Amino acid sequence: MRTLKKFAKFDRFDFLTYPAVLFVFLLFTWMLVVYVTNSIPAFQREGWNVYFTNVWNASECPDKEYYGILAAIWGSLYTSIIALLVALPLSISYSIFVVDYAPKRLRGILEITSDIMAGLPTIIYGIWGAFFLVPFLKEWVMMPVYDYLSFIPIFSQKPVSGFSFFSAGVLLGIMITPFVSAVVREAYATIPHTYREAAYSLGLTRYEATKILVGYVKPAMISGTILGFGRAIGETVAVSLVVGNAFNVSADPFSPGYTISSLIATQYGNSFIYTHMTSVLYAAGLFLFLVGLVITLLGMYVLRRWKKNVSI
Amino acid sequence: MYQFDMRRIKEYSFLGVICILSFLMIFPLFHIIFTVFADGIGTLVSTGPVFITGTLDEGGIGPAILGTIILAFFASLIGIPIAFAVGVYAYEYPHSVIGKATTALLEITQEFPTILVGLFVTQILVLPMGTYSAIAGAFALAIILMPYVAVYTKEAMSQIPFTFREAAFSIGVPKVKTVFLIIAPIAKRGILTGLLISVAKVAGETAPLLFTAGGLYQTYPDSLTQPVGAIPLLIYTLVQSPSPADHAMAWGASLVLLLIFLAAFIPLRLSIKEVRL
Amino acid sequence: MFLYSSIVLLCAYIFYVEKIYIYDVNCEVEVKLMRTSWKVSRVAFALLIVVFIAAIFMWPHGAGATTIRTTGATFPQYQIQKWITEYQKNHTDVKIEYEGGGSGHGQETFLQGLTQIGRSDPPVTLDVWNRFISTGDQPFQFPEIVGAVVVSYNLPGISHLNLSQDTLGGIFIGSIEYWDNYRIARDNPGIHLPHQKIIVVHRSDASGTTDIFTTYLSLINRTWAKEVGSGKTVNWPTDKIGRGLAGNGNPGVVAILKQTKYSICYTELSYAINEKLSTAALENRDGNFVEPTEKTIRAAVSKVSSDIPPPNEGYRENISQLLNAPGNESYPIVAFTHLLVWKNINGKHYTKEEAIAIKEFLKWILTDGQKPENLTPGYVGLPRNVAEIGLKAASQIEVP
Amino acid sequence: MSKYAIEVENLNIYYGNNHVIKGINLKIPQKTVFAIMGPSGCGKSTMLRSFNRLLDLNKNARVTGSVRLFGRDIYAGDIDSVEVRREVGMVFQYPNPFPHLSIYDNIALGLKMNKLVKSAEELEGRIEWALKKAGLWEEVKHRLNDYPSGLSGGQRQRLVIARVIAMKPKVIMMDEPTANIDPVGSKKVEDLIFELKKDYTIVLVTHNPAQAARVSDYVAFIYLGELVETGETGKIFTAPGSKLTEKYLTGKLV
Repeated sequence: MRTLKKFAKFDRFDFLTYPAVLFVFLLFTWMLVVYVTNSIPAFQREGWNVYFTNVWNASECPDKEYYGILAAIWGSLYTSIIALLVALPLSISYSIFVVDYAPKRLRGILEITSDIMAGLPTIIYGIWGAFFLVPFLKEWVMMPVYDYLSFIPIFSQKPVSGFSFFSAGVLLGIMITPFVSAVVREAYATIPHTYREAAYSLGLTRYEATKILVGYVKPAMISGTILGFGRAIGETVAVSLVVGNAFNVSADPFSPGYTISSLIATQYGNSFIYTHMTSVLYAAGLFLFLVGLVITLLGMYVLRRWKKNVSI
Repeated sequence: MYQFDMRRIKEYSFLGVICILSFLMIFPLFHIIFTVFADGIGTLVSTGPVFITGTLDEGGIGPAILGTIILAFFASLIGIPIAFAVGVYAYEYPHSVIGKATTALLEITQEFPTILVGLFVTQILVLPMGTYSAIAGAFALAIILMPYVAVYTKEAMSQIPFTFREAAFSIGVPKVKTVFLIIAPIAKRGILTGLLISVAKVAGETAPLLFTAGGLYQTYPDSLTQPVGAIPLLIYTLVQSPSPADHAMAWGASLVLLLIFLAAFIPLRLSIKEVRL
Repeated sequence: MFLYSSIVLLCAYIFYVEKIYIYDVNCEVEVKLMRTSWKVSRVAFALLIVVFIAAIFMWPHGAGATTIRTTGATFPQYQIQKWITEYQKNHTDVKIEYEGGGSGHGQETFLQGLTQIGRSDPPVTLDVWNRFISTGDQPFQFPEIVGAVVVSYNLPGISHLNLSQDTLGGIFIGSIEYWDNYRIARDNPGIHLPHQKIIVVHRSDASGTTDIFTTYLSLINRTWAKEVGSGKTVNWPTDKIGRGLAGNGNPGVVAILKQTKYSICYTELSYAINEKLSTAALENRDGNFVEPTEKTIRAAVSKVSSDIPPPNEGYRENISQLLNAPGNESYPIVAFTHLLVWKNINGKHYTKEEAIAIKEFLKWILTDGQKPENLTPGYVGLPRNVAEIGLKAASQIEVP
Repeated sequence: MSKYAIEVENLNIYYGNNHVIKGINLKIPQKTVFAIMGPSGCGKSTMLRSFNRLLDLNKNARVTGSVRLFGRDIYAGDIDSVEVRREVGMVFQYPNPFPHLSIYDNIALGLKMNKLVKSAEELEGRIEWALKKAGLWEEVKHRLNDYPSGLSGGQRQRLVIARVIAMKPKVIMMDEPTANIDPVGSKKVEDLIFELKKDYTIVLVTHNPAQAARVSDYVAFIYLGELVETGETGKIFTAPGSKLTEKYLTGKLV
């Protein structure tokens, strides 16, 4: 009787939806399991050196094989940080402009444009990046910077091909701006009008008032930044077309490099003929997996805490 | 009267910077559209309708277009029902532990690097099957599609006023019918629009197809268990080729992809207040 | 499955209901959908679905044609694509899908059964060969065409450059730093060389071209053999002194070379021809500087009594047998590039149609395909006795 | 120098096509409490916002007529809205100290941005003075660096008042300052208004006639965007000149 009662509580609604929810959770767990189990051989063989060295000795003789994906990790972080440096000022300005200054019509156009940018197939960014952005940046940014600022150590090498951390970072920046600005814009638009009035009633100029209001949404901006970073670090095809794909740990933004996702995209295809490479690539994937997980959770946490706090 | 000159200068330069940066933010999109049109239209015009229907040898990307349609269709078939159920669940139980965990999971998977999904599907489907296949590609896309659809479903249903639920419950309609047959139909406009936007977004993905779909450009696909091509995948391959002819082809394919995307996306976007991508 | 279909039906129902009325005893709530604006998007949506389904069922299908897939090395890309085009002209029932990805990718997809014909520049190693065998089927490996690795450079205004063996080694090891180094000048009397640093462009992926080139460097330069060695990827000494650059695939290398003044790279001859790169004349075994041309490549092939193992023992082939060939006119970096197919024991890998189509295609490329009219610039046809090896393999493929 | 703090002449305000304030004339004497009362939604708050050009923030709003602040038309072309706002302080219906700034910074903000103080000592002195003046000093002097989220509604409102008086404005406008706080807090704020009128001109918007009667010297009654009546508080409350006013004061006008 008791079991029957329990079953009755579990009504038809749950009967329909639980399996789907369960499936999604299982899928996610399965994914994690696949990455962990497949990367174990790499850890057993090389330990943490997989993540902390920069070597890529692919050899058909298994004893000589040795891999360290430091270059890819470095490249992922470096390009994502450049991307944020590009995306943040753009997103913040855009949010302020759309919320405070744009006429209604223009506002609609700007919002739609931003949404199209968010949904645009990444490969289109990729082809544009490879054929337009890279040569453009080389000609108009890298060469002038080298010509005039080469006394700064990180710019001391002559930019050679244009395919570089910098190009990838700028392209990524353009790609993540709509995501970052969606978060910032939403937060900025929800500032109660009374704070706006308060700021202006104190005799502040638009610059000063905006500065105060931007301070008010700072946590939301941090959250947007974190989420944007997550997007940037996971992007694959567009980056692999412009980053240069070279194992290079260098602070020189104009030198070519690798990213984790690009490493997987370009090396997974020929990894099976080597004995140990596949596992290393899964270890790289696991790194990306965990970083993505942590970053998203962090971003969500910051945003939620802020939403709770400001609703005083 | 103008005693705060420095403040004024700061204010106006601030306004100028805001305007310029906002313009800079959207400028790339217009430049991209312009470049794709300028570089792609020549290929399209000189090849003519064969570009849409022909195989790669005939100078067309027909199999890729069909492949993208097949992938999107089957990804929807796999993903949407599951995602719909998950979205409804998250809507119904926003405060229970599993409900909260579901919402969090949806947000996490929305941000998840797509290449990892591709690699996962390769491991669980492609290697055991021993062949690239349309079904593997569609499954990879479905995994990416699901969180978007679920979130849209949830959001659209949350917009429906609570009174409808109360009204339904008060006349003794059971929960399952209330949610599926009353609330969901009321919210269907939002749900469907969100769903189509998600499909449009996912159909343009490349990374999850890299090691799953395989690519098929000389013939039209005729089986779900055989490799299939896709426009983004084809562009990715062609861009990496050295030959200018391939590049022209890539631009043409990009134009087709862009047109399909814009044609699907803009009307949908206009009929909905905000999107979450 | 039941759950799944019930959810599908629910979705369909939700799509079809137009009006819902809920009557409450106390307060009458009537829900009407906003039908006017909805109708438009509803029609659009239905239309979209119809287009979807129609596209899937009515699009010209590959029915009747057999599809064969070939994957791997980009070294013979231009040649393979030419063969495919020519072959399909007369064989409309067969479609051949070309996929690049490099020799490593070719070997891997072949092993996984993801492609029917694998392509690899260097012969498969014993280790990989054993993994092929462990699938329970017999792999065949045989040469398909002869190509040459050339050294290309980007020196504005200089259209001819001689490089001796010693100089070539010095440049790639990094001991020669500037273009006007005396060793280069000694090879090129009368040419004004710029005082610019040499930038070495190489491959970033696992590449058969790299394997061939580094094997050659190991043959001619002891320091190279000792400190760097050969393989599909090596640790380039120039990278460590900041004068190295990497490109993805032959195309990537060529693209970087074209964009970078004062750089030097190695690539396949057909890329140099198609992209109009300047190529260096290399010193051959007899001490002559030879340009890579059809004639000099043919000379190299004819001077070597190539020792190709039977196709079922492909791992025994020596990658360096065509390298540094003797003879006045012989170009020094010449190599076979190979195809991989299965014997198809018990129909393990190919269906009947596929097996027949593969046999026919291989026979064609090893006979008619080797005729000058079907070759693209930069490649040289196989000597008759070498082509025989492939023909033998093709004839042994089992049709289930 | 005019003897009136604010003179309003034929003021009209539109929101898009909506005529909100219709041809109002008002004279607000210096150093008094001038109450503007009327039922909710009659345009009181909108009118108040036109006195310090805060309506500029609303892109739909349009103002005609003139508002003279100590004889100077604030809508004249050469007038800087920033300076107007610095001279006219404003307290809002919702107690809105900035939640992300500390109590100290909330008061320091206007002073620093407008460069009203020359040194750190002066700033500190001014903040202490303002807080004392607002009767808040004793309650917050040990936690000046705390965020205002720890304060009660009445304390927050007095913090806002302190933020205003720290800048030593010529006029303080209050838009239903007690609408969102509890009775005890309201009482304190009303006492404070009484205190402040010694030094400042105070314009008080309220929908509560009793409050107007308690604290104001002059009162104006506005109904549906039109000025019904204005005059000394005592006079209006004892002998209203219009039926409408009488109805309102007796609570019969909704």
